[in-house]
Order: sequence, then C-alpha cells, then structure tokens
Amino acid sequence: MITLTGRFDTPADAAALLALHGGPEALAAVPTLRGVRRDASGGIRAAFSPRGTFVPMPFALTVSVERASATGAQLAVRATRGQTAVDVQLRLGFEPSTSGTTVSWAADVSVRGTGATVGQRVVRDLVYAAIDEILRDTAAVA
Amino acid sequence: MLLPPLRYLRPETPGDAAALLSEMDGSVVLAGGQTLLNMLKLDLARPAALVDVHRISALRDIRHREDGTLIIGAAVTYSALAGSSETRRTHPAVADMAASLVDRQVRNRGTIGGNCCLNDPANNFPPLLAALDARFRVLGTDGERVLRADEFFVGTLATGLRRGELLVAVEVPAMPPGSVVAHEHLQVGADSWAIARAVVRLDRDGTGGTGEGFVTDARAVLGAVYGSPLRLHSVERSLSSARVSPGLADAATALREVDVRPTEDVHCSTAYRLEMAEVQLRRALRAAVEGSIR
Amino acid sequence: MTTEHIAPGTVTRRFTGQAMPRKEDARLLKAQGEFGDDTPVAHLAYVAFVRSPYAHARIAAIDVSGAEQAPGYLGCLVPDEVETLTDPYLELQGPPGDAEVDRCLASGGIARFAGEPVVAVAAETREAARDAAEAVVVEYEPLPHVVDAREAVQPDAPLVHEPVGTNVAFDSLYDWGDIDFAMDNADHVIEVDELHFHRFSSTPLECGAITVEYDAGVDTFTFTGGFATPQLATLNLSVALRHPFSKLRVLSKDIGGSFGLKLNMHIPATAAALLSRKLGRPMRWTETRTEHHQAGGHGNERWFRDVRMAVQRDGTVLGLTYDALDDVGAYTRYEPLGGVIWTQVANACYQLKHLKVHYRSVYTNKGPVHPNRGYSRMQHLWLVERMMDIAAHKLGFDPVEFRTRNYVQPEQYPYTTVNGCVYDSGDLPLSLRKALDLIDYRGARELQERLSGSGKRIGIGIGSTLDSGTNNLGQARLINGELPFSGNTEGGLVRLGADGTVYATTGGVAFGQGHETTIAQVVADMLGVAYDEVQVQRGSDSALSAQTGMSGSYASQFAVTGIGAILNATKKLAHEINLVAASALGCTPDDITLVDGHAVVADDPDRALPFSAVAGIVHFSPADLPPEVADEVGLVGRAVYRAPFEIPDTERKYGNLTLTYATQVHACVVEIDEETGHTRLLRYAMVDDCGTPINPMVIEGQVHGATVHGISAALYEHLSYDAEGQLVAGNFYDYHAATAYDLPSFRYDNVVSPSPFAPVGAKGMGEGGGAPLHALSAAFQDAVGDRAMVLDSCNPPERVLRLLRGLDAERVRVIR
Amino acid sequence: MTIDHTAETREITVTVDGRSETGHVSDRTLLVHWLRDALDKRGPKIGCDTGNCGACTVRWDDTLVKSCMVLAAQADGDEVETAAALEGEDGSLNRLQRCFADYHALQCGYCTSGMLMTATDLLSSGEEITEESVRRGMKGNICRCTGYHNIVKAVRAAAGQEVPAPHGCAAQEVESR
Repeated sequence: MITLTGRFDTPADAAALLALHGGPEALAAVPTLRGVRRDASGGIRAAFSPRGTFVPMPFALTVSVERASATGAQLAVRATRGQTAVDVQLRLGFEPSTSGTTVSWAADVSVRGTGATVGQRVVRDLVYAAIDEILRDTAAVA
Repeated sequence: MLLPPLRYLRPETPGDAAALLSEMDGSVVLAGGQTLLNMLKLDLARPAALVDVHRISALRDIRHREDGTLIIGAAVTYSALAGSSETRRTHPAVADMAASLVDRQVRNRGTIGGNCCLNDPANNFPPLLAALDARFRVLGTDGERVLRADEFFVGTLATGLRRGELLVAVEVPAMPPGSVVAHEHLQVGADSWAIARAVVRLDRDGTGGTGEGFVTDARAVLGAVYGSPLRLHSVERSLSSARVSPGLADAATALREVDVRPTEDVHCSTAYRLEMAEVQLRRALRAAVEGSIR
Repeated sequence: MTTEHIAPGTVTRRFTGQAMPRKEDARLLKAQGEFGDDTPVAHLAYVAFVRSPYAHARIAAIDVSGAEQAPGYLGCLVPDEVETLTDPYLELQGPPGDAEVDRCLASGGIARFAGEPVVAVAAETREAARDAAEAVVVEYEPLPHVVDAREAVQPDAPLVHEPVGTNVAFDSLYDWGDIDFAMDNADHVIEVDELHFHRFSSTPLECGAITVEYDAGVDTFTFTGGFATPQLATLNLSVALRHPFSKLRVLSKDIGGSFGLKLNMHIPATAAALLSRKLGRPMRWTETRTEHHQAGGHGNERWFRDVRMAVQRDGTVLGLTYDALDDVGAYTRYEPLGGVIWTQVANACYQLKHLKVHYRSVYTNKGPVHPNRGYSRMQHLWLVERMMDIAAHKLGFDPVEFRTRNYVQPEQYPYTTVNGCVYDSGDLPLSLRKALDLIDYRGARELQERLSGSGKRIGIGIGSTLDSGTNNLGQARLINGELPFSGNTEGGLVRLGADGTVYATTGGVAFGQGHETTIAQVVADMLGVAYDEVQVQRGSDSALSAQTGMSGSYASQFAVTGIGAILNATKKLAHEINLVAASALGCTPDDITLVDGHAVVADDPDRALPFSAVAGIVHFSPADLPPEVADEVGLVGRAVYRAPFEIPDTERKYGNLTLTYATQVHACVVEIDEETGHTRLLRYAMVDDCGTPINPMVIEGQVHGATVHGISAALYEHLSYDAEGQLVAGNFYDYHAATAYDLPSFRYDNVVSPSPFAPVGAKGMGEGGGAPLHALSAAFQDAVGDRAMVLDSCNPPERVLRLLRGLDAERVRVIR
Repeated sequence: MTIDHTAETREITVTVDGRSETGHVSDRTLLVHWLRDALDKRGPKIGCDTGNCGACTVRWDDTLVKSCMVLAAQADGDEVETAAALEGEDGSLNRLQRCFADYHALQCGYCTSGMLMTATDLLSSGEEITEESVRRGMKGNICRCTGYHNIVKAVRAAAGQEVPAPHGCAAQEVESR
C-alpha cells in the first residue's frame, strides 16, 4: 500500500465543495471526467482520463462517499483499466482560509494487476499526479 | 500481446503531424514504438490513434549548426546516432550512449525523441541531455517553441509538451573545449535495467594541454533514482570555480539534502538505490576529474 | 570410431555414445517446426481469460454484457458454469488438504491469487477475444490475503481454502537414523535460525499454447499443445470434463521448453475444451508472458527453520535436522508431491547417517507452484550444501577437504541412504578435482589475495549436487497411502514399414532434449542401419504413440525409461526380422546378424536379405512365410520399460525412490564490486557424471542450460510478491532472465560412472540439481568469510552488499 | 496530406521473404501477428509481451527489428525477411544454420529463428567478431535452453573462427558434417 498526502487552496468554500457530493451533474463539468452517473448503490461512476500522462490512460471510476461534513470527507475510490485495479481510500480535510478553503488530502492506495507489476517504479508519482489533478479540477467546478 | 483498437496515421511532415495531434483527441506520437507499443500490449494505455513520425525525413536529420550545436531530429534512431561520425567527433557522450542502449534490434527502431518524450525514470538520454544543457524544439499548431531540459523533463513519464505538440529536435550545444562528460550506472545484470545512473559534466578553463585548471561550469544529474532527471545544484555549486584536482571528486556527496523520494521496484530498496546513486555520482565525478586532468 | 557392446549379446555401437548431429535441427533451423501457436486450423476461434487483479477476493458479480457487444464475440465461460459442468481436478493429498477444490476458473467463485482466471471469453479472432475480455466487468470483494508461508501457518492467518480449515496442505515428519543421538553426542552442533530458497521458474520461452477441437460426431476432444505428461493430463481432463478417457486425444508437436512447468496444462485446457464444445468451434488459447509469470507455474519456495547440523571434530558430518515450510501458492496442483520428491536426495552428496525433517506444504495467495527443473530436490540440496559450507566456515575447515571427506566415496557405491534410496554410481572426489582444475583453483586463490583491498572482492564457490533420475512413483504413497501409484514405466514402439524403413516412436515428450536423435542412435545401432535411416516420430500422440500412464518428460528419466523401452521394442523387432530372414535364408534365427541394413547369416555373409526384402515378404508376400512365422511376425516391436522398483515402506518412509543418480560438481569464481555488491562471473566450470553417454554433445548442452537457469536464479530471477499479493516480476524487465552478455564462457568436463541399474549405463540428467545456486551461494560465503552468512538462495547486488557488511552473521551459531 | 481519419483497417503489400504479399490488416495488428497468422511464417515467434526476448526478430528493409514492436501497417510497401529466407534455394542449410547444428546451438528451437536473424545481422555488420562482441550483439535474444555458450560458439564458427568442437566430437568431424 502506498500512502500519499497533498494539499492545495481553492476559492470555493466547504459548502460548495460538499455540494458536489449532491449530484453527478456538477461533476460532469470536470474536464477529465466523462459519463458521470450514479449507480444503484449510490456511488458515482465515471470514466476518468488523467491529463498528466503522455498517453491516454482512461480508468473506469467508482466513487463512494463514506462520510462528508463541513470539515472533511472520506471516499472509497476504485479505478480499473484493463487488468489493472487501483483502490484508494481518500480522506479530505477542509479548512477555511482567507481566500476560500485549504483542502488537505491523504490517500491509502493499493495498485493491483498489470499496473502493479509494470508500473512499480512510476505508479506512486502517477497516482499522486492523478489524485492531485482530479481534486483540483473538482474543486474548481465547485 | 495484442493492441487495443486504434487508428494508425502516417503524416508526411512535422506540421501535418502536429495538426493531427491537436485535431484528434487521444492521439499520440508513435516514434520508434519500442516502449509505447509494449504499454499498449499490456493494456496500460489507450490512445485513440498513433501518429507515426518515424519516417518524416525532417525529423531524421542529424546536423550541426555553425555555432557547433548538434541538432538531432526527434525521430533519429539510436543506431543512426551511434553511427554518426560527426556526432562521435563533437559529442562523443551522445554517440556512446546511443551505441550502448538496450540491444541492436531496439537501437534500430528506438528514437531519441521517444526516449525523451516518455521520460521513464530508467531512460538513458534524459539525464545525459540535462547535463549537456540540451534544448528541446517543439512544434505546435501555433508555431515552435524551445524548452530547456528542466522545462522539458518535468516528472515521472511527464514532459513539458502540451497536448498537440510534437518534439521535432533535440539541440545539444557545442561542448566547450576541455569539457568532459562522464556517465556511470549500476544495472541489473551486466547491461539491463538501470538501478542508478549519474552523469557529470565538467567544463574547465585552460583549454590546451594537460594539467590542472579551474572548473568553470559543472552539471551533475541523476537518472533512474527519481521520477525524472534530477540536477544536483548543490553538487554543481561545490564544483564550480574549484580547482581541478584528484580530490575534487570526493568533495561532493550532497545527495542527502535532496528531498525527493527515490523510485522503488523489485530490484532493490529505496535506501540501496539512494546509496548507489551516491556511488555512481562519485564514480562519475572521479571519471570526469580524471578526464579533465588527462 | 570406437566399437563396443551396447548391451550384452546384441550389437555394436556405431552411433550410440557419439556426438551425432540432431535430427530435430533441420526443421527448427529452417523455421519449419510446429509449436503450439503455429498449427493452422480451419475455423479456429480464440480464447482469452479475464484474470483477478486481487490476491484474494470473492467474485461478487460478473457482467459480460459489454463483451456481448464486442464484434466477433462468440461466448464465454464463468465460474458457476464450470461448477456445473466439471468435477474438481484430482487432489493427491489426503485429509484435510483433499478438501481443496481446484477448477479451471476461480473455484467456488473465489480468486486465490493475482492472475487467477475468472472468466474465459471466446471470439473470432485474437483481437476480438482480447476486446471482449476487456469488456467483461467483474466486481470483487477483497478478502484478507497471505503471501508469506511463515504467516500462513499462524493460527489467525487468512485461509486460502476455507473448507480445508488450515493453510497446511500436507504435514509430514521424516525421521531417519537417530538425530537426537547425533545432536547429543556430536563434537559440534551448528544452528541456523532460518534459510530461504526463493521463488523462481525456468520460464520456457514458449508460453502455454493449447488448441482444442471438439468433434461432435465422435464426441471426442483433441488437444494439441505442450503437455509434458500426456496420459496424466488425459486422466485429469477426463475427470474434470466428466468425459470418457477414450474420447480424449492429446497431441504435442514441437514444444518450446517446459522444464516441468507444462505438467499442468490440463487446467487452461479444460476451459478451452468447454468453450469448444459449447460453441462448436476449435479453440486456441495462447498464453502471454505476463500470464505465464502469474499463473503458468512457479518453482517451490521453501523456508528452512531451526536448522541444526551435527559435526565431529575430524570434520565428519553426522546428521541434520530442520523444519521446512514449502510455499506452494494457492493450489496444490502437482503438489504436495514435492513434499516427498526431495527425499530422493535425502543424503545429498554426503554420508549423512541421521536426518530429521518436519515438512509442511503451505498454501499462500500466490501463483501455484509446478514442478520446475530440479523439482523439490534442489531446495534440499541447496540447504545441505549451504550447511556444509556454513559448517566449514564456522568450524574452520577447508571447504574442499570438508566436502571431499563427507562425500559418498567411489568405493561405497551402490550406496544406501538414510531413507533407503540407492545411489548407483559416481566419483564425486574426482568430479570436484576436475572442477577445481577447470577454474584453476590455486590461481583463483592467488587472485583473491592479490585483489584484496582493491575494491574488488573475489569469491570462490563449489556446488556439488545430484540429479536423481527415473523416479519411483510409489513415493506418492508416502504423501497419501491411498494413491495407486508405484514404480515407473515408459513405452516404445519400433517397426519396419512396407519398404523396410525403420520407424521409432517413444511414449515420451520432448521439448529440446533431442529425443529423436538419441532414439535414432540406439535403434540404428541395434538394427545395424544408418542413423539417417531411422525415422523417429516428432512429438507425441496419445492415440498413436507408445505411451504408458507415466509417459512424459519429467524426473530426468528419458535416458533410462525412454531409451529402455526403445531398446526393448527394438529387440522385439530384431527378433521378428531374424525370424523372417531365417525362414527366407534357410537358417535359424540365431544365425542372423543385422548389419548395414541387411539380415545376414553370420558365418556366410553372402547370404543376406536387405530390410526392404524382409519387409516386402511380410507386407506384400506373406504366403512366402511358414505359418508359424507369419502368425508371430507383424514387424512391430512395442515394449514397455519397467524400472526395477518396489513399493516403499510407507510407515518408515523408506525405500528406493529413484533409479539413477547423475552428479554435477560446479565451481566458480566471482568478482564483487565492494561499493555496489554487483557481481561478475569470472570463471564457471561444471563437471557432469551421468554414466555412459548416449550423445555427449546433447548432454553438454543440457548441462549448459541447467547451469544458466541456476546462475540466473541465483543472481537475478525472483518471482517476488509485494504486500498486496501482487507479482512484481511479471515480465522480462523485472524478471531478468540472463542474456548471453550476463554470462561467461563455460568450462566443461565429465566423468563417466556407468549406472549398473540402467539399460545402457546412462543416467537420466538435464535438471542439474540447482548446482549454480549452491556454487554461487558458496562463492559469496567465501568472499565474506564468516563475517556474514549467506542464508538466501537469491543474491542480487543489494543483498551482496549487505553480506559484505555482515548480514545475518548472528543467525548462525556454533552451539557446541 | 492523404490520410483517412476513420480507417481502422487497411490493405498492405509487403515483400516477405522475396514474395509480394497483400493483406487486409487492422491498424493495430502487430507485424509479428500478420506474418504468423496470415502468412504462416513460423520464424518470428512470440516469447514475451515487452520486446525483451527477441524471438520475433526479422529484417525490415535490411534493418534488424523485433516484429512485435512494429505495426503491420508500418511495413506497407517494404521488404521483410524472416528466418524462412535463410536456407539455400535448394533447401540446404546456410553456413550459419549449419554451424548452429554442428555446435548444438539449439535445443527446443523456439528462440532459434530470432537468434539466426540477429546473428546474420551481426555477421554482416562488419563488426569485429569476438566472444565479447557476440555476447553483446546477441543480448536482445533470450534463450532458456542452451545457456548461450553454444550459440556464441556457432556464431563465431560461422565467422570463420576456430572454436572447440562439441564434447565427444572431434574437430575434424565438425568440419566434415
């Protein structure tokens, strides 16, 4: 398992960030997400193609929000592509700042399948970049 | 061993290639394909189209500008580079690197552009080109721009190329007289995957003859250890203006202050990789100093 | 050319014993071989597997609707359907391990290792099958997993097979001699906490490839591919498919390596067969390299714990004891046979009197192990050789003298081991001397001294080992008394065609060992025909070749069983030729000798009949023959070689388990970079003794190959798993199989100690006993003296550097 | 620029082992698959997914390449030579092939075609042939049977160098084979 942490500032306030949890419609505005919908168990499904990679690496994404409050949220994310599966336990913290919100995040990441074998020397950086990117993008549409 | 569905496109000019890349969502450049096609076989990536630039003659030139700059077309193969007597004369480090890469089959197909644009941590050329202050000429739909190595190699499998841009050439400045480049690496087996790599370039004054002088400029770059070539500025500073002497090599072991997590894989622990980076750096320094004194 | 008798009273050796060029080579050199994926088949469809990325997971749901939309999709197979249509494969172990249920797709809807097939998809083309498989969506519920056998035996460990109730598939105590006496009375006792033999595989260059054609008209499946034990595969397929044995045909043509791993091809073959029948199309599955590394079979990984060795003051080793945890991965496929196979070499090369081993086969959530070149023996041989080396270092004995003193001595053969195995012949001290000469041992020691302090460290290592050949399948009864196996056989068939051509067929299966060549050599000699005139069938065919239930390529047996059967069959044919010729030439059959393609009256060479005439009479003019001859003669000799074995004593776990023991003594000189631990092989020598050679060139080739498997395993190859249970060596980047550039030129010699038990004095060979692993471990030990201890079989640079800094010194103790 | 943006299949014509072959291929088809599946060329083999093993090695417009890392579409209009082209017109083995047989440089034969292609390229390159250069030159081809020792010998013998005869075989016998 890989543990990653990051933080960034967004002009949105916590309420706006939490509102994203309300409906897939808002998430459809995130440029790297396609086909955002809610599945039978209430999770969010989408196709995610991170921008940072030099070749498109689209993943099928399933996100379930396990907990959400004004101070933070906890999400379980599963991303699959071919015979690669990435499971992420993502904890978000929201802290009001003068210009909006400081979002801090911590992720426990498990990479399985082909990606674990072939990607072992790059996977940490790629997953970090992908999480950072999608969180910033998502915050930006809040 | 099978590729996902995709389109194969073969434009005839760099401009056409750049146009295709920006027009077609999910298209990527196919240069030598010696890594890209493997990634596709393993289903790690899913481009909509491959834009084959391997045969574009404008990208296959090796030439020199009047100021001595070596201009290598992005689609120049390793074997072409290794076989270029001009390159060997003006930039032997580049020719040597090309000649030693992987194996004869891959050298015949793999390109310097592909090696750079992939920017895999284990790739040979990025740290060398960073040490040589190479420039990267990039073509987009709105014209050309030139990136420095630190602007080009930005992270693990990541470069400064924007979507729709095409690397057209790598420009390596003329080597100052008396400049020495040393490359050392530790590999799995005799000559396989790199565990740690160091490239050191020392420029010194006093162009002629043997004997000591002063370092006028230095580059120290690690490869394979971090996601992208890592310039060791503190090492470079400690070398700069120093007198070239046998003891110089031992002066710099400044890796510990680098706050980047080393790459990890099945071949070794991160601690070992870091230690080996120091060993390779020391060896490269020593070789560069010896080369300077000689 | 030398001429000597091949077997008493038969014929002379013109070809046997010579380095005859191989019959296989022309087609292979001209790219005209036919490997698993080469055969053109009309109307062929392709199979692809969807595999679990999880080391352990329950399959919650499978959605194939996406696949159904893929162009070219034909159909698929899911675990539920497999449960309905098949029975589980045979389990060799008794209770409780026999509660394991193994099927071709995630059995019971649970994936037990990363890479386990979960869904099989069939489509019109390779690409279509790939696309359809990619479109299958499987939902997994991850389960706790265990990847370390030492953790797997803990009481609270996750269970790999819930119904078994434990992760121990097989548990046995082997106790020979009186180990307590030895430990109590020895002058010295050496104790080691733990040694580890790592997981690797010979990774044949051709991965698996299977074509299955179901012929509804005769309700018969024909399987073509690299089946290393065709009859055992048929048996397993028959059980799994609930299909009559008689309606299963297994073919192989050229096989691109197996080294034991292709003994379990019936598992993917089952899935392909079900799809072929269901969809009415021939099906082909071609394994990828990644798939092969994940699920194509690994060698046994073994932990040796609480190891103690009793040694006398004069250097005599009395005995050894240890606990073994053998990590077999997620399924016991050929296992737990490994739990007894190692006892074939219980004594290793030494005169041990007392040996006690507690052995457990342990499930983990990793790829299943298959037999792998040196199967189960090399692990024990490595341990013994390692302990000999450690004892020598700790007690201050010269490693050469220490080994030589303890070797089974030439005059002691046949030598009975602690567990009743009989070492047939050998000369280990001579082999060692030759090996040391080849590396210039004295010069190497001088070099070692000279380079001291230079930053380069020299290590010199010896690896002495056995290659036990032709096993007694009766040893299976030592793991499960209910198993109806004993002894060993192989079949052979030799016949004369209508024009006098000599045809020969073995029941064996070849993947590079040159069976066509060696068969032709002995047949040509026995029948007095030219080597080129013997036609040997390529590959095997369960419907047509001379197979017995035990047929196949495993346990280094072809030189004994395969050739033995061919000899017996040829004798029968020769007898028939003699009968026909005698009646035609008017003499008695005893008067006939077979020379230069003729049946000749021995004392009257002018009276001779060419084979074409002998064949002509039988095939076209049988009325020429007296009825008693015509009734007896079919010009076909079909025979079985039965190895002379008895059923072992299952109570004492005692008995002869192997017929022949080839020996290999290797010696090497390594150069270590003290700053990096990077190792370079400076000199490498091997001395082989496999009895009377049939084809010395082929033997040397086998020795080279086994040597490189061992060197590469000792330095680079490691099927390593991460904490998530993910294989991190799934391709040739991260699983570095040695290239030509990694290796030195070899120095080879041989010793010939004919086996008194084998038909032509030749011993089975080719597995090599893992000698390079022993030799390289010893070389590293030599380089560091007793300041560190080499307790792992794989020593990549990082580990070597740690050795230079004193790794594991505290884990070895001289307790007396 | 004449590019069909939509086509995912195309017709290609490639001269393979001296014969012009036309085929309809998918854009994604690897050259090795086209040679094997469409043309029944058994020289190029597949031994890995990652371009390491070299079993698929062919010559493409006189350049040695691994045909698993080339698209069939890329070879349109070009020449490809597989190991099937090495034998003489009368079906006899060429010198290199003979040396492989004489020095037992193959066992299962799966890597052999690739080895022969690489060795042919090395021998015709004008590079100096030594033990070291052959080992280096052949490092892109993996063999799991022979341990390479005899392959190196065979290549050196094909270059006219004196190498020891196989065990149990006098040197003059190798000459006479």
